[in-house]
Amino acid sequence: MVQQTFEGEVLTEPVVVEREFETVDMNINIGPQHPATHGVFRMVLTVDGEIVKDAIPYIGYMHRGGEKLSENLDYRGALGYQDRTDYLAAFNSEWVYVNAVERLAGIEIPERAEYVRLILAEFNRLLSHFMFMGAFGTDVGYFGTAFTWTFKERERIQDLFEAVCGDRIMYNYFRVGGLAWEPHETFIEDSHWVLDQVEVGITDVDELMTNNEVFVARCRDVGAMTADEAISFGVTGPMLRASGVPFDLRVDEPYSIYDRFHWEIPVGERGDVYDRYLVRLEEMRQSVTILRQALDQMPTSGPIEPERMPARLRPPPGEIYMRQENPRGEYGIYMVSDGTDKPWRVKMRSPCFHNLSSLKPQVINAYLADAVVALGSIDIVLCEVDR
Amino acid sequence: MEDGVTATQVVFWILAVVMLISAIGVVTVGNIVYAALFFIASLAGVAGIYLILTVEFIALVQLLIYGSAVVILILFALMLTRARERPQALFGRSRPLGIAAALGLLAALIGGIVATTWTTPESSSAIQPVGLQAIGDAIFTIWIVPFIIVGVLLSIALDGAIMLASPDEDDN
Amino acid sequence: MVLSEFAGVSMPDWIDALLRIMFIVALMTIMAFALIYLERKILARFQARVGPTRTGPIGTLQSIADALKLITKEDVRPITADRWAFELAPYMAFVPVFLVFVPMPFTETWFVRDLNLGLLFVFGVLGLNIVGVVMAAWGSDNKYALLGGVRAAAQAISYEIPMLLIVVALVMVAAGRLAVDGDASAAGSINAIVGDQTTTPYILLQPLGFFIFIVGMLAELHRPPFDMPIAESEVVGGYFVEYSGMRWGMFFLAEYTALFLLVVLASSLFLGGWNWPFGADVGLGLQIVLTFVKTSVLIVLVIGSRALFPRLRIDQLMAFSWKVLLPFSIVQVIANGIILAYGGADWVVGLVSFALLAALGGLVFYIMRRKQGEGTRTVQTTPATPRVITAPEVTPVEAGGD
Amino acid sequence: MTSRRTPAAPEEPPSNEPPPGSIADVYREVMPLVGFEAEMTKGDDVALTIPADSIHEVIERGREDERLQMNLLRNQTAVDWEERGLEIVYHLYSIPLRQAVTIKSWLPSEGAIVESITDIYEMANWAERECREMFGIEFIGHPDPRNLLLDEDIDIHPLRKSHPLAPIETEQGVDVEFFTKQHPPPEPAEEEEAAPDAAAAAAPERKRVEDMTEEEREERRAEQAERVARARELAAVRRAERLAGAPPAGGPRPEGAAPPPPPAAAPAAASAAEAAPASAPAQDDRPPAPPPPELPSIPDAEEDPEGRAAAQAERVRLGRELAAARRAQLRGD
Repeated sequence: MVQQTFEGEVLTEPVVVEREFETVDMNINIGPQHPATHGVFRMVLTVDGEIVKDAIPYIGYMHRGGEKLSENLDYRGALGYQDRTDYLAAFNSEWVYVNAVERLAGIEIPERAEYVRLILAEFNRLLSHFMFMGAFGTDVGYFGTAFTWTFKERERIQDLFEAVCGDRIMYNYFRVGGLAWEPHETFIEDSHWVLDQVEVGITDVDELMTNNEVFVARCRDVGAMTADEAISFGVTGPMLRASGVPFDLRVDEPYSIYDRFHWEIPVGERGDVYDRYLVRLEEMRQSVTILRQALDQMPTSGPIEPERMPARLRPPPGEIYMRQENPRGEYGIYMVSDGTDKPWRVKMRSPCFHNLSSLKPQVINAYLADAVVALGSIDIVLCEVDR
Repeated sequence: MEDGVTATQVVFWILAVVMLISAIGVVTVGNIVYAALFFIASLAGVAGIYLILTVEFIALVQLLIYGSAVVILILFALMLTRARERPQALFGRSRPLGIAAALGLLAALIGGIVATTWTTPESSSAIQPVGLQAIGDAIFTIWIVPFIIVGVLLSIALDGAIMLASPDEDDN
Repeated sequence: MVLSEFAGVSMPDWIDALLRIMFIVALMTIMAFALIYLERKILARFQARVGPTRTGPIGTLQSIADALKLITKEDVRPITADRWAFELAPYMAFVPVFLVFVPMPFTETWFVRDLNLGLLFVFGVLGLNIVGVVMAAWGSDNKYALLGGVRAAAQAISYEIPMLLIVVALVMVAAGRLAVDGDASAAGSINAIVGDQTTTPYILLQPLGFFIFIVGMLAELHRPPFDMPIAESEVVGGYFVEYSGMRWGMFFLAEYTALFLLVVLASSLFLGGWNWPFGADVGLGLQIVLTFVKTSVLIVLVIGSRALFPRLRIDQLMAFSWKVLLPFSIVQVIANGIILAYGGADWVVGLVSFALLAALGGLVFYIMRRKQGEGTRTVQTTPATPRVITAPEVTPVEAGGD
Repeated sequence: MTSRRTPAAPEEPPSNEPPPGSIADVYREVMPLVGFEAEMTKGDDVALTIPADSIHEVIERGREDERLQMNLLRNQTAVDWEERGLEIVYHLYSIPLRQAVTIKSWLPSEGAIVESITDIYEMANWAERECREMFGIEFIGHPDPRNLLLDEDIDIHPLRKSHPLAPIETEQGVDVEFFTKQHPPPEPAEEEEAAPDAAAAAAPERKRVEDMTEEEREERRAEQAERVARARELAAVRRAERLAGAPPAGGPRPEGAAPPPPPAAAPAAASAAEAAPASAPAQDDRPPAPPPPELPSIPDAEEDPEGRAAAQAERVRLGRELAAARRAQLRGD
């Protein structure tokens, strides 16, 4: 049976082995539009009965040429693209870009702006991990319970963001050198209230999923990846920590003011889907502790941007690879400046891109249901994969 | 018994026609899945005949065993393998051999029917419905030996099936 | 011409049967509509949301709105679909479920026919709706449907056997109690079984039976945690992915009718149906209330399982049935046989069954805990100065789990 | 938006040599034969520039040597410095020793060939595929060199500086200039041969939409509708070709999506809403152009706007010529 894919690429006829009980391989399209792909991503699985024999991932549907466009906008103009790459953790992406430009131009950031940035970034990590819990619950089979429970918490955090910067997803609030404007007066009290609700939310999700026998049966020993395999694929973030490597940029290469707080890094040991879930769950609790400490230490008054900022930013020629710990892994901006007012080259190192490349070995010889669960556990955001 | 046409006879003839058509259908229809569906229809017809003979237990067991389990296995096998694409060799080389065997079987059947003396019960209402208890006692007292033999046969068949299936499973 | 009573008016047999069938059809459609609405409301409650409120006073007309939508939707049939298999599948899936209502006792006198082989009739006919499912899966010539159909067939076969064995065990117990001068053939009819449960519901005698029956029921209905055949995230709707409009409505109706039906059966067999506390003595009123209460409790349980359980993978599902449920149900039948053969009392049977249930629960709990292993360990943060070339060894990892 | 003048290429201020004990010395110690040029980048990382042919060896030793243990290849990309050539960049990090390094090397901008490091790091598989399709660097020994993010049959390299960023207003992916060449409009349109500067001259007196008379506005709307119809026709043609079985990559498929020439970038802010239907000067495919000509530098806008416009137009023409030459060369005619 010759099957023609829409690019005109002809898939070879599945080989029919003349043994009487041999079932015939089937090419299944976990296509661009599929509930399991969390976005526009296509995976052609060659399935023998229920076992996946071969998986060919196709990406590039969301490629918008972010890097090329950033090269033709001045340093402040390209900030908008950072929100749109990883739209589940827009503050973190913005923070990396803004830090890179400040480091290039040698601009010092006032203390208060640093604290507000860190607090908003950690809240964004919570937001992103809640999104993972909801989406992953639906992949595993919770008809909608995990989704609605986690979105109840996400609403609270997004209301806080809306109060601070007027937007729920594409914030565009950080500026080179500081913040766009002052956070509202009751920022700290609101944050504390939101944190209390979030802690309740985390325990709810924990009780719903962690010790549920069926959940354990579906997630344990699925898509397991050893530490070396993960490192070789360039996997970073919760997936790498789930494989037992305690590599967290906030600790290994501390940036901004992370060295003023104490928290722990959760590390799994088998690197399978269940460990990834546990690592992310524990990471949410650790983010809450960081936020508590940051909110207490935050100076309540002070400037939020340096006194003298050049009108047209012309950083001296040079290059920088600024990397920070996004909820999905190490998000890096490799920025080269040539002395003019436009960056010469901006390369966005997206964690999902490399985490996704490690999907194939996890899926081969697994069940079709495991392939979907493994894909869900990578927590991909397709806009960030294709940039 | 009034000699007119009783309800059971009417139902019997309907069922007989249905069974005949589906039996022929099983053999002649090209598409193998249609053959399986016709097979179900014929088995349901057999169950209907049992019902007319007011032997519900056999009828329901027939439905239970054949209707759901055996047919599903056949459909199961058909769906996984590519059997349904290749047209069956209805008119292959072995056609004369097939016809000869069929005719032989037909002759044997007709011979058997003619030879037996059909005793028609005095009246259809005379057949007392056989209670569950009676069937149970019969199985475990009079027919205990064949019951055990069938049990052993089935378990052997089950082991055979597992043996056949397992070699494929050893790779993953 | 056998006359029989229906609301006091004697009439020929078959008209009476026809009338009762009409009553059942009306009851079934109303229950289906109610169930659709109830499912959405109860599910919403589990998921911290409100459920339909727009249509009708508190969303009560929602199912009617759904039905209207289904009727007005176009019945699409893919060109490559196999015409007959595709068209006949909904009827083949719907008719058996509808037939099974015949022996179902709603109260002492409310049933279509109290067949003395009621139980066997139920399971004999119920097995046929899988044929409809497989026809739908194969007919719609769609890879997802094919996969869903194969999964449905595998699941149906592997969960019917433990269910049947458990019902056999139950009938053994019932026969012991119902036997009048040696002839226990009355135990076949469901109404007789319910009639016997005035004082002790059979759940006390056969707790393992109740558990396996509920699990088998969930599997039979393709409801979570056994809804692999219609898993949205993998096979996107399973065997009825190509159906739309009223054909899909037929499948939907069959599913909810089967839910209502199996729930009534479960409550009759194990919870005493219309009889348990004092149904037989008090009379019709209490019997209706009892049946209603028991079915709604079980319905909430089934709908709750949809919200609180993820779905099992197809091989785990099969393994659970063949390696766990089947052996336990066989052991249950043998245990009943031995106890009843040697004149054991009913409470002994109950005790043994309860022990078996405890063993089953313990086994599953132990396997899962061993498989889960301990959680993640947390590593103390030591913000190292990043650029030190001779970096310290990675901090020693203390055992510390959450 | 055309590419700007080549960067002022003074050497970085000599001051940023890495401190004595830095990783550069460890690398020199481990691999004495390779010529390392070390420099400190802004994010106080060390960047080592090495000759192109020793990339595979340096990275492999970097991973095995216990003093380096560079086990995480965190990023691999390239930077197009136009005439100074392509610079391929590897960011490496050692998780046990918590040390980072950037390894860079220079490649010729045309026909850059590098040895693939997929056998050392699995991550390089996708990274190199993206680098290949974006910059045109060939990686020898790459297991699966298909395009990753872009279409299979596209052969332009978007992230090269020579590939000008088409103005956003033109239709997405519909290449009207090519279409008019393939399907010349039935009656020969007799608009005069508008040379780029003539178009620039015509620009000022183009009236704003508000003060156009009714029939002028009507005529402009008709013309736009006609243009959109043509564009839609092209899309249909292209879809038909694709459905009729994708012609082999090198075959006579429609020219790469060379963006239609941007309207002469008149310094005066032409109203963006107005898509001026500048009729493109008919350009025949001259034989492949000589190696890329020296691009004139674009004076700053403040000093002399006219010079800047002319220089930019010149750069665009040269850039397009280079792209056309490259396509012709690739098609081998």
